[in-house]
Amino acid sequence: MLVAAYIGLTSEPLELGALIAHVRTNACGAIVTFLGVARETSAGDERPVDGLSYEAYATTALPEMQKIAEEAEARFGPIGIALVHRTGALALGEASIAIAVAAPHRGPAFDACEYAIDEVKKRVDVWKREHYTDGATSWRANA
Amino acid sequence: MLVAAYIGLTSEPLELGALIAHVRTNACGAIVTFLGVARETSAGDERPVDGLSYEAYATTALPEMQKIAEEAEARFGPIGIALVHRTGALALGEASIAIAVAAPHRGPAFDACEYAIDEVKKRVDVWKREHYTDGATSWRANA
Amino acid sequence: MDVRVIAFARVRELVGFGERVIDVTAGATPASVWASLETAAGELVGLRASTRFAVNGALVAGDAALADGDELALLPPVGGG
Amino acid sequence: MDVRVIAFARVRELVGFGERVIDVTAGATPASVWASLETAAGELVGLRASTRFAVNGALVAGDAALADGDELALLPPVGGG
Repeated sequence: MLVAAYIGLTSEPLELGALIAHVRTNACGAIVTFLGVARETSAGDERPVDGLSYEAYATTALPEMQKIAEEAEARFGPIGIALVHRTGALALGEASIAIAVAAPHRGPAFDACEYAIDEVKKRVDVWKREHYTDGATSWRANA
Repeated sequence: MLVAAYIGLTSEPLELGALIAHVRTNACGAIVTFLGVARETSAGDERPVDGLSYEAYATTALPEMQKIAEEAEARFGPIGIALVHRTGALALGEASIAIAVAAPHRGPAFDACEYAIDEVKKRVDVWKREHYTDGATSWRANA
Repeated sequence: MDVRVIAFARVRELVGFGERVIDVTAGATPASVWASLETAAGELVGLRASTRFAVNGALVAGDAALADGDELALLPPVGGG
Repeated sequence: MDVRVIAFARVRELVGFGERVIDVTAGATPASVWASLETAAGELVGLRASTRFAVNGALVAGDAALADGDELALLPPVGGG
């Protein structure tokens, strides 16, 4: 079912429909998607956020995303998987990452999607800066 | 975060974007969606499927879907949740059910979405008939 | 008294209707309505154990009392999702 | 010899560039390049332990040998997803 993983970095708004179109086949019975969304507050910090910006090192980020997709396929496959991270400035409510996983049954689709986002947050060279309503900014690493 | 669950039965194609719009808020950092999709074969049956049809008893199905949404909120909340089941005839690849869950963090969003589909499959008064390429049909209950 | 009987899926096909108002005697129950349907559609017998009854949207036992104007739904094992 | 240094996030802000070609002596390593950057931007000191080095896209130790034309990336702890 995994023809080719669809991996990307883009400064354009993420379109879940495009990712789903990439993974959907007549053999799949379940499609699970994940959107990471810019929140108005960050964990452990009460300053109101009014935007985020992301930067990525494509040279390492794209191969690592591909590797995560292949690991998900090896663990939970057959699956189709698409994984795209946004870069640049995001308003509140915009998606920073979109993942779509198609599988014959729902268990592996959920598991592979959750695996992918967990690993992206640990391993992919992308950095987030929060912009607060008072004009301050802060680079926020994942815990 | 749960203002009101968005629950429905519809004979129209399901639009994930509409469900996401219902659950998205500036307090949510994660949106997980599930689509159940009409497959070309059914588990334990090798006859090729060329379509499905669903019927529902709205009188019991809608309150049960609402109850499942409230249970998901009680267990994993705060969440926003939307849950719509398709009825009538579906072609291969069309979605029979769409669920969207928004939550501050991804763990509860995944858990609530998976809880909702698991419970819908056990408890909601919807019935599926498979249509095979040889013209035969069969009502298929969930295992 | 009149009871509106609603049937779904395989049960609907066997009884030959999705919805029908049936005139039943006082003291009728979901089980007695089912039994009368079985006399017209013998294949229903095998489905009795797996079929749930709902009256006016609430699940009930087979021996629940039916009242005039009730809606009795015959609910096979579900297959949604 | 020339090494292209790429910096991200807080490290980028402290060194004052996102990308710059730096002329280094033979025998230079990621650690020696970092040390020279620290002399110009003292706040980098506290970030050394958490910063990874990649040369031409592959993670390397601080004492790896750099070659002319290499791309050295300074990678802070990630925050994507």
